[in-house]
Amino acid sequence: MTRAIPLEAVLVVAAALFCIGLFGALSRRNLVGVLMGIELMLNSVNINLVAFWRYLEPRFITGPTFAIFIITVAAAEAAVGLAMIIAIYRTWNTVNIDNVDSLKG
Amino acid sequence: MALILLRRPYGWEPMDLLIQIIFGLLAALIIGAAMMVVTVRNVIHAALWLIASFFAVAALYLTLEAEFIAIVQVLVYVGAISILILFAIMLTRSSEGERLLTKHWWAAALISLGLFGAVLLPTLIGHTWNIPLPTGPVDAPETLSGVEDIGRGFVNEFVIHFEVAGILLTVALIGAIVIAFEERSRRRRVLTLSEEHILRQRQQATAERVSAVADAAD
Amino acid sequence: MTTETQHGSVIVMDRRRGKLRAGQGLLQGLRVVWDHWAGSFRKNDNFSKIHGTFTVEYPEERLPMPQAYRNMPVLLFDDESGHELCTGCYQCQRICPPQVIHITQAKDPVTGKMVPAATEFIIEYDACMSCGFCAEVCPFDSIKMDHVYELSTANRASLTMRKAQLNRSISYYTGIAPGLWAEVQAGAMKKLQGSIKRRPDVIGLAASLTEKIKARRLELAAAAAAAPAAAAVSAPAAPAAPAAKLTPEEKAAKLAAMKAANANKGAAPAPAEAPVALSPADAKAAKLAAIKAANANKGAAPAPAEAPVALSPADAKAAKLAAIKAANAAKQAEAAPVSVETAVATAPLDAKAARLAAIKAANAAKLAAEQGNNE
Amino acid sequence: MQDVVNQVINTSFGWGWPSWAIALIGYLIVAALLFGIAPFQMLFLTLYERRAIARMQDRIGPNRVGPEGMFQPLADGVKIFTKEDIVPTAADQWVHFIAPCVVVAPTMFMFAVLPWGPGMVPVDMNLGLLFFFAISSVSAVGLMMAGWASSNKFALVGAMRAVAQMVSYEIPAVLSLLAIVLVTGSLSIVELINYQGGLFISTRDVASVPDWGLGWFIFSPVGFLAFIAFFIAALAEGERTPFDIPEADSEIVAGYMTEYSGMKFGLFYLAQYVLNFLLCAITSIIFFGGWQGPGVGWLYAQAITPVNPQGGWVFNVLAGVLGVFYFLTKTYGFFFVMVWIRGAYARLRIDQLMDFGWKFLIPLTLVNIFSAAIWVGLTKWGAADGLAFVEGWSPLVRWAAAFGVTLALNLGAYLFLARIFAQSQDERARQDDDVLEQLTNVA
Repeated sequence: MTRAIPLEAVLVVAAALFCIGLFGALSRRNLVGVLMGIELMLNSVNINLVAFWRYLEPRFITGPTFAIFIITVAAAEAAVGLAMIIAIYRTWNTVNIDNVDSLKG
Repeated sequence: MALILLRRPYGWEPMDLLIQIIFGLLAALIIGAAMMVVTVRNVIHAALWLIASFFAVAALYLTLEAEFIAIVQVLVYVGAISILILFAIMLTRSSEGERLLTKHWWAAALISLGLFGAVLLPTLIGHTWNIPLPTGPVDAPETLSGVEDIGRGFVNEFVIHFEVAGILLTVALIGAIVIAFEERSRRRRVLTLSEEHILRQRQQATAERVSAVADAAD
Repeated sequence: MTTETQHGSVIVMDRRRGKLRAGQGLLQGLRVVWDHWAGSFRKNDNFSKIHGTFTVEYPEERLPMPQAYRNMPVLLFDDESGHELCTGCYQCQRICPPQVIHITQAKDPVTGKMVPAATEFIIEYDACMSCGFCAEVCPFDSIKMDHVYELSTANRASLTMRKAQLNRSISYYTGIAPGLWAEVQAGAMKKLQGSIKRRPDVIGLAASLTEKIKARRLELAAAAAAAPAAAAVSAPAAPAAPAAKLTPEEKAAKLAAMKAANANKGAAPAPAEAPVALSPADAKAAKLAAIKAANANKGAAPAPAEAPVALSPADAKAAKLAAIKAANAAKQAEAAPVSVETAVATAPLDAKAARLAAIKAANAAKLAAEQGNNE
Repeated sequence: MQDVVNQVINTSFGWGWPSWAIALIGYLIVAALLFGIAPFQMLFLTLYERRAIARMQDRIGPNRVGPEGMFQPLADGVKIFTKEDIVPTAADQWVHFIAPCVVVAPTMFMFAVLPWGPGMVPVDMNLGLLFFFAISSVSAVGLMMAGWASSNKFALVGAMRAVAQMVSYEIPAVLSLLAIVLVTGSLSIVELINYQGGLFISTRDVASVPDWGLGWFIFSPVGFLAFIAFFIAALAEGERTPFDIPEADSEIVAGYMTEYSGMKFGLFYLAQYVLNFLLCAITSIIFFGGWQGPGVGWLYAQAITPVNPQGGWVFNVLAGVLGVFYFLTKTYGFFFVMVWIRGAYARLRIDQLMDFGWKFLIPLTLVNIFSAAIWVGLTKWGAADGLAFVEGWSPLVRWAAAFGVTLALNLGAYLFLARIFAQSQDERARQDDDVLEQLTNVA
């Protein structure tokens, strides 16, 4: 496994995923779309953690443990974020970021 | 099954080629699906592409021999988070024909591309891709920390993290419920039109009475 | 668990809501279903029981139909006499809501008078709605509702039922509905006897009963023979008539009949009915009969005698001769608006019988002539 | 399987193929077998269900096509194959097309970790149980896709209900299994079955018990309560009555399947029955020992295994046949129970369903996990783990103590929760009545 795939290849995939997620989070107008971008970024971080664990120190559990923590955080973030999106939708009747600007002054 | 197939340490060139092909396909799927997530107009389609991306990432974990993480990825991301996202989209359908991206999307694209290019392009270009073979006998499987080690870690060295994660989940659960909570009287049961009408009349009457009392108090 | 209290006619079930109900109700429900499952392996033939399979596996097993079950109307006839109960009174045709019953009233061939019988009786089963009004209204208890329900067919036209297909014997009906028949039996049979008395010849006999018809014909022939023979010798036993066959003889007979008909057309516009041809043994008798008929016609006043009995002779010449003679006789007779139906002649084997038949035909012609005069 | 393929190709024919090719062929054969068996036996499950439910309703059921209706499912299959495939114009074509595949594929994956007999498991994953449930949750996505892509309100409502139900009931299912996993200390399904040897008491708890293959988890209070909770959750996951609100015909036509016809509808149907079979199978494996039963353990001990290479191949066959027989008997027995429940109970309302899952089953399974911890402590721990007082007890006494304590705890929790739940339901009904009464009074 580690012989066949170089670590850098995995890292490049993760980096590309992170950049795509960043673009999505910054540019999508839909709040749910923003959330999806953030999920992609978290995923890329997880790939990095697992890859480093696998290639560098497979006998220690720090990598997978932190990956699990990140998955936990992602789940919590998704739940709270989506609850907020629903609350926002109920208040403003829209989920577009541009329209949700009451605090702009 | 593929997992076991790949895990078998045959020490044979075609096996490596197979793994490389699988990895390439998975990487293409991950990147392609992620691109679709951020560019596709229909939000539901974006969510479905996101699920595809999650699934491909789980498969990537399998090629990295992180079975537990892969299964947790499927369980949590594909089974729960994507469902949550789909639910949120369906509860908040925005009108069609709106602009997909914000006004300054090109700035976001620039930032992303700049990040990718500035940080990784030199690495990609300047790096030599032949990594050294791991030392030791080829046929002997490496000792990997498995799910038991992770479990033991949770109750020993990572116990604080573990508990913080537990508290985080609890807080998120309660917070999500509080944020998305709707008044009980409306949520209890679906009122018929006449019932709604009556209810509104009563609320109005109560409001009038309250204001009358307030006026009297003044 | 459950208590029942009776308040007058109302039974109040107290299921004790709010008490400890840790799933016993669910288990009870399972128990009930289990009892049904376990009990379903035996057949339940008693409908007061709730366990057991009720299913009747239809093509192999059938339930006995209740007597009053009604599906499609049929016509009854008497087993003994072979006579149909129907008198052609048109009651059913009038009441039928989808109007699928069509009746042709029978007429006396000699006198042309109405006879209490139907020559044709058609029910279109494809449009029938099984209301049973026809059976209700039938004053002679002739129409009854059958219990047959497997009438599916790919050919819709085959569901137009003619009389021969509708005929059922009374014994068949007593088989399926004994109680219902017992109620009306006395009246129906009495009315039937009355009808039979007014039915000449074989009119009103169920068409399917060829044996009955043959026997009846012989009976009639014997009766006719017995009349003249009463004075003279006793009538010889009439031998059985042979069945009509499609032979060259018959062709000749047809030819003769056609000629006779043509002659009639020239003579009078009276509707001519094709004579019923039965094959006699020898042509002489036929010739004789024809001559006699012609004579009788001649003697009679302007009554247009139709072609008498054209019998299939052994050779065509004799038939031709008979036909010519008949034609002559008809020509001689003046045109009259009275239509006389041909007398149906039985087929005697020997000359005596033929003579008798001729006499009878002559009598009939005479009678017709007289009637024509009277009118 | 690989041993057999290796035997045939390399020993009998002497071709000397490399081991990776042997492995590949072995996996392909197993996969082909499973993919062939799954739809086929699903067809006969439909016949089984129809016959059984007919008996419960004092009928006979389909018995016309072939002997005792054996070919009825084939006739149904031919019919469904020849039906026209209709896609609504308003539907999202691609999603509409992919959804049935997304529903069917996970159910087929789940066969990968299902042991059929001793040594007869496609993949002995050490995370088998987790894999099973992770994959089963994927089909919820397919249901959502089907409901959304049909652009039909019934389909969407059905899909929402189905997904909400599946996600909610996954929690009690996994929590009830967690208690079992605590006791066995492994997520491997094979290990789970091996644990259940013994006679009423597992040999792993009390080593002196004779191994008759009857030390099933159902005989312990922890296992019994977990079984009840798990089976109820399995009914909800498999969308069986009384939890079949996603396809409540009288309310929402056919739920997410409304706009599907022909073979796509057939695929949904297939997925549903295969999932039901798998849930019954996993129930029998976890709580009723799977292929464990009198005789199998002994036969397998005589057979050729990696542990015992000097065995006789006859014992392999005998153990396999007997084990598969036990396993399938239990599985079809549970399918009968599913049908039985379908015959007995009415459909729940969606709020009743959610209340039952969240307010009754989840607390119950949480209590059960606590019981399982007590069980593990009393039967396995010693002074080294901080339980010095059990040190001097004999294994049987320890087992009896664990049995008594967990029984009392579980029974008490069950009765208490049932009472509280019934009271809350009554209170809720009363509130509904009050609201209605107030409204009618005002009117």
